[in-house]
Amino acid sequence: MLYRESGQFKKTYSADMQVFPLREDRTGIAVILFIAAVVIPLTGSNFFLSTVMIPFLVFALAAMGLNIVTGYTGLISLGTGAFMGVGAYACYKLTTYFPDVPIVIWILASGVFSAAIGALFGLPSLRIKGFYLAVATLAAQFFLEWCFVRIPWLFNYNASGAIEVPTRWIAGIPVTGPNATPMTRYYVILFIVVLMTWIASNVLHGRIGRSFMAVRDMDIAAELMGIRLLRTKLLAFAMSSFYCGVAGATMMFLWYGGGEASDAFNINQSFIILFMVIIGGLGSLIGCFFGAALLHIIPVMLKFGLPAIGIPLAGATAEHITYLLVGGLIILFLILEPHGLARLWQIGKQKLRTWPFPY
Amino acid sequence: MAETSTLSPGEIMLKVENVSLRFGGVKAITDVSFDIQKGEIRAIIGPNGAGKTSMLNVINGFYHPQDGTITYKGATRAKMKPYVAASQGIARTFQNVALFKGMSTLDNIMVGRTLKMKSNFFWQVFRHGPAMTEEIAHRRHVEEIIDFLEIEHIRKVPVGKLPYGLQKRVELGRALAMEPELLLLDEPMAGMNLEEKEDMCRFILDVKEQYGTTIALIEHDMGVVMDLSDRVVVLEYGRKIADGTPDEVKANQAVIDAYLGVAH
Amino acid sequence: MKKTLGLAALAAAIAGAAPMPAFAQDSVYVPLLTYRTGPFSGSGVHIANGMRDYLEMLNQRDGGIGGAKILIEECETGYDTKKGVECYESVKAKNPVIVNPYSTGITLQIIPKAAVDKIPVLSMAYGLSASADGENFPWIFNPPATYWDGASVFVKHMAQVEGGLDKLKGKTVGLIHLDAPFGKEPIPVLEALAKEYGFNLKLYPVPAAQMQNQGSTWLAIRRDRVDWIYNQGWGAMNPTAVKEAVKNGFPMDRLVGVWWAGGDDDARAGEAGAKGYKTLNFHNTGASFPVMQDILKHVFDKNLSQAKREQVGENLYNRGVYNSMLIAEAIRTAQKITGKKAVTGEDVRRGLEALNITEARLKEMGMEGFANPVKLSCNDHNGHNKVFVSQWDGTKYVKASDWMDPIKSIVRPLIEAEAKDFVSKNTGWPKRSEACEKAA
Amino acid sequence: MLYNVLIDPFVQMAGAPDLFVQTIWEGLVAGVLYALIALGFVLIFKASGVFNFAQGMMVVFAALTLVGLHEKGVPAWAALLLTLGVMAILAIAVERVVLRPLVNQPDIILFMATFGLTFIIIGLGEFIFGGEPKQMIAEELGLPQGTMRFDVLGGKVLIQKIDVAAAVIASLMIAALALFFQYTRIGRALRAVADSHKAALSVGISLNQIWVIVWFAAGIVALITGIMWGARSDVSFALQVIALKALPVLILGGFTSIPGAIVGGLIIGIGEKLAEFYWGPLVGGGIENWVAFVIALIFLMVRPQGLFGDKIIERI
Repeated sequence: MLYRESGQFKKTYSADMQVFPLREDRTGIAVILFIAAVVIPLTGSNFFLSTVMIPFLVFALAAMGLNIVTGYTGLISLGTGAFMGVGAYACYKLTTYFPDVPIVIWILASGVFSAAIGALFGLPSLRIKGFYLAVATLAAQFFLEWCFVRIPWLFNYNASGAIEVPTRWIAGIPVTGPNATPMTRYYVILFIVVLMTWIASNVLHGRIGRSFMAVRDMDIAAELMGIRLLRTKLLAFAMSSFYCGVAGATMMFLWYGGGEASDAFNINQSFIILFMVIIGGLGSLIGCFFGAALLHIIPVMLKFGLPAIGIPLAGATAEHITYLLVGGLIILFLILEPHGLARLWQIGKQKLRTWPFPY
Repeated sequence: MAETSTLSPGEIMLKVENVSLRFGGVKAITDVSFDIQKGEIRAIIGPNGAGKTSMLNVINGFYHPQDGTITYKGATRAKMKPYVAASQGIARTFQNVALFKGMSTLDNIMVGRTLKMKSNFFWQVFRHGPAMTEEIAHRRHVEEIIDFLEIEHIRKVPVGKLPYGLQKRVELGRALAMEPELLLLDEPMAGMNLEEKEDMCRFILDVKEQYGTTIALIEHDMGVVMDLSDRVVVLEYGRKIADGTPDEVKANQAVIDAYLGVAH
Repeated sequence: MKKTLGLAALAAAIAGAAPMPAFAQDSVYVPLLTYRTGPFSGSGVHIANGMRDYLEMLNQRDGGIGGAKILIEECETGYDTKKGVECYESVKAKNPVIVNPYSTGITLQIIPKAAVDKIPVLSMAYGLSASADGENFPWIFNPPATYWDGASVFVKHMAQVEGGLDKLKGKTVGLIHLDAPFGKEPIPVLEALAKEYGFNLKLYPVPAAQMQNQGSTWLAIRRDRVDWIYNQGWGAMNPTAVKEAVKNGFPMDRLVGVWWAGGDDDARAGEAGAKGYKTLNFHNTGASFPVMQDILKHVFDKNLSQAKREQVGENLYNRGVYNSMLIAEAIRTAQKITGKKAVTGEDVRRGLEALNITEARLKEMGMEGFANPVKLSCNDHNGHNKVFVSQWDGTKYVKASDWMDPIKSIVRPLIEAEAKDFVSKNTGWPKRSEACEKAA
Repeated sequence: MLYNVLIDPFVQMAGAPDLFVQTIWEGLVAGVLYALIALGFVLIFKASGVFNFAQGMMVVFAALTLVGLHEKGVPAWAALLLTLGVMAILAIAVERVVLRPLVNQPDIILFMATFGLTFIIIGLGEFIFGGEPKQMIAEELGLPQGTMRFDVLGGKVLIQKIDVAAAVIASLMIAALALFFQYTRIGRALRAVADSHKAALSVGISLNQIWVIVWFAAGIVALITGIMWGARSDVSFALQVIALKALPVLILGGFTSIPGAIVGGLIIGIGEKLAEFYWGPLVGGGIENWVAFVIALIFLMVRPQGLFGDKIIERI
């Protein structure tokens, strides 16, 4: 009797058009936000914040980016890693040139650059689809990866060849760099993720989101409805890359604290994020969080969780098992529930709606 | 619905002149000419493979004919993008339902309003201000169509889950949401039972009456065609073999041959 | 809902897991970041075995270091920075006395954190060359030699073979390197040396994804009529390079690898043709040293190793042993300075700065002839120690040159300049506040 | 600048014809191997409409199994047969566990399922045989070793015997496949399936059987490819990124054309070697990694249907 829609009547269209029309859903979101903003920072150890929560939020953001183009618009992209890289390098250059501007602004602004690059590589999407487009995005992945290594200007000619994240303060508190506490970094990224999730939800529930999905479901019909395919697909690519770029910038500045492109933004990164989207649920925002949580937590669990509760597991074996598990899960989900965890979630809610009297 | 056309009933709205369309060596349409008048229901009939759907595709810019011209509301064009046709007031439904299967009935019809929506990305981001006002205004309009087509109960159901007859109806709704001046219907009654067909006929006539929309339709059910349409054009093997009122066409020997088959 | 609860439970398990292990009073926790998976595991497995086995041997033979038991824990990084940082975060909470990142990428990430977390980082002959400057990097140690030292020894070796540094004029020297920060390390010093001695330097980058597909690279080497090749490669890149060199008929004794390009498997890939392949080295190969015998006795005989017996004495296995010897000696020195058994990270940092492994000490450890003395100081975290050239004789590496000093006059100024550059780019880089040891 | 891009490379080609020939040969050999991976893709795509992303990993897995078994003391030829057995089991498992439950799902779902398969294969291979790279047992399998040297064109051209063997074996295998498709009952069934699943069903061909057979055939192709690749470098999952090169090959050749896969493979192989060798130095080298994809991308913009594909007509 916890979760009921009966008795909740909508008197206006605007009430009916809310993102969460049910009161229980709104309460749920509030509870989750409360847990994220208060309970987790209070109870989680630094290790938990920096190794579980921060990466989880980064991945959720990246998965959201990929989901916009793949889940909502139906265009497979295998260049996520590279687009994240563009964001990271853009943020690095921006904060080098203008060190006094708060870093959060640059993290968000770096998305503009990846959006531009993403739209550029999205151009072929007008002529090609499906597998062919997937291969075209691989071209972006490999080409950009090469640029990251080959253009020393991007990493400020550092001898290390890597992004070296400088310390940046906001209101006297170090936000990036070695002195930033996991708690600060967690709050910054939580703010960014909540903000961008809200924006994504707004855009996807409106005209633009409907055009994306129309293109995904039946692009020809969409065009005959007056939706311009090129414009819509490019917008999807740009918006997707914007999210990926911001995710990349947060990854470098708030999680890694610097690093090499060849390592952080390689093809495997692209695959992992694609898997998060598949397992979480194509075309679902909440699925991005589920997918990121599951795929990030499995390896961490196997590697650190099992030994911690007394089950010895060699690191290498944990790696192999991770591969097996992730692969198995992908197939399992595709067979049992192609719409991923998000659909399971919905089914669960549906069940709850009728509980305890399902008939 | 707002009446934007400057044409008055009976004037020629669309004129197809000497259109030919080939795919490689295959001739889909050969030298076809006909016209559609404002306010009429114009049927295009013919046996399978006669080039009817190709004709609709040519009219709304999806296929580009190699020869011939199309004149729509006085403007002649050779090539055009489908979305331009849409913005000029040409809407259509499809032979094999081409709905957006992952979206709800409501959202499907809302997509039909895309061209009428103007609020920019900035407001979309916040889903407030002009974006929300606009969203509500269009929602009101869409609800009118939903009432009109009597599909209130499936408003929020993903269309992929609907039975075929209802899908056809939603598709009509989506086309109506564009407030078209010229509505192209590709076999709107295919695969329907009698009752559903009657409903659909009623809707088509209502659309014409209520909104004054010009309609071109492809249909195999001769009874329906003869009842509904004002004029009929008959295609066979991509060529026009007859054109006229239902009675004229019915009496045409070429048409009888085409339908009943003669030894060639 | 059930799923969320399950996830929450898992999350709680991890959240609580981190600061778990119950520490014995007299023990030191030494995490080893290793990689036995991924494309670089071919090199990583042997090092991991060597590192682990030496520490295990100390535990078995001596009961640890100076009475303190060594808690050894491996953390799998897959040579992947992300997993490496996860490892660092997870071990950080357990008060490690020292961290071995075993990847240049991971080292770069940890460098800024080390000073904050008060954990010394030992990046033995890898990582950031500039971190040899103790003045700016008090927490980072990269003995016994930097990549820049290595490259300069390579130049000296060329000169020896050619008959003098003046003979290098006009020669073409190629650097085939992994197209990543690690691979690009020697470029500045080789450029400086090329200017100094008048040889032409040609660069042949090999992208990580192309490690096993070097056909066109070696064609280019043939085209450019390269006289000498220096190979700054790692993982699967090395065996492929050796194979390609054999295939293209490049004279093997003019192909010199950095010390990391000296895996036994790397040379074996070239089969008979690989004979003569050279690699730089700072420790000897073979299992005849007393220390190796001790490992065989105390570790292998008790079945405590993951390695195969015949791998003891191979170059990269011995590299691991050498690395762990440095760890152990640093801890021992720290114990001596502080008088404590269970030293902390801060103590070990002091121990590293006071590290002085003499001939006599080497003999004591059963490493006479295995390694050369190493002495670090407050200012010099590397030592720029002597290096020699090993040569593949068809079945194993043998010492093929004397111990040679790096060209310090060129390397050290470069290091100091680079360190300054690093500090200036990382605004707010902390000034050294750690006091220097009096000579121990 | 323009000179460097447009003229100088050709001057170099003419100036050192031996190197030019050598480059072409290197490209040819790489191309044959790309083509072999692509061939595995095509077989599976033709018969089951599945875009098998895991083909590249199957190559490594087959080679790893072969070497791993040999390391465990199995004689080379027995190991070869056992590996064939493993590939057969893999084919059956894939059909049972992946294809059968996913039949009639959209292509894209099956495509993604093969991503999962990729991970499973990597995990399984490393779990059983360990992650470190291994050497191919080329000698034990009786493959020729060593280098042939031709002094021609004022220089020398070096040709590895193993590469010649690879080219010969690849040609033989393609010929065998062609004969198999043309003249055997199963081959005809396969072609029928390729044309239309429903038609094949209606004449009583078991789709499940066909799938097992094509996946097994792709497994054999993978094994042979793996042996050849392994002999050139060594056997490890680090090969996976190179295996992705088969994708641009497919774009050029089309997903269903065996001659397309071969021609596409050769174009990509030779194209990327020439680009790296003659144009790479202009931008600092290392372009081999993406040049194939860019070639494919440009090609797609001009001819979206591939070299041998028919013009795509969209219908509605």
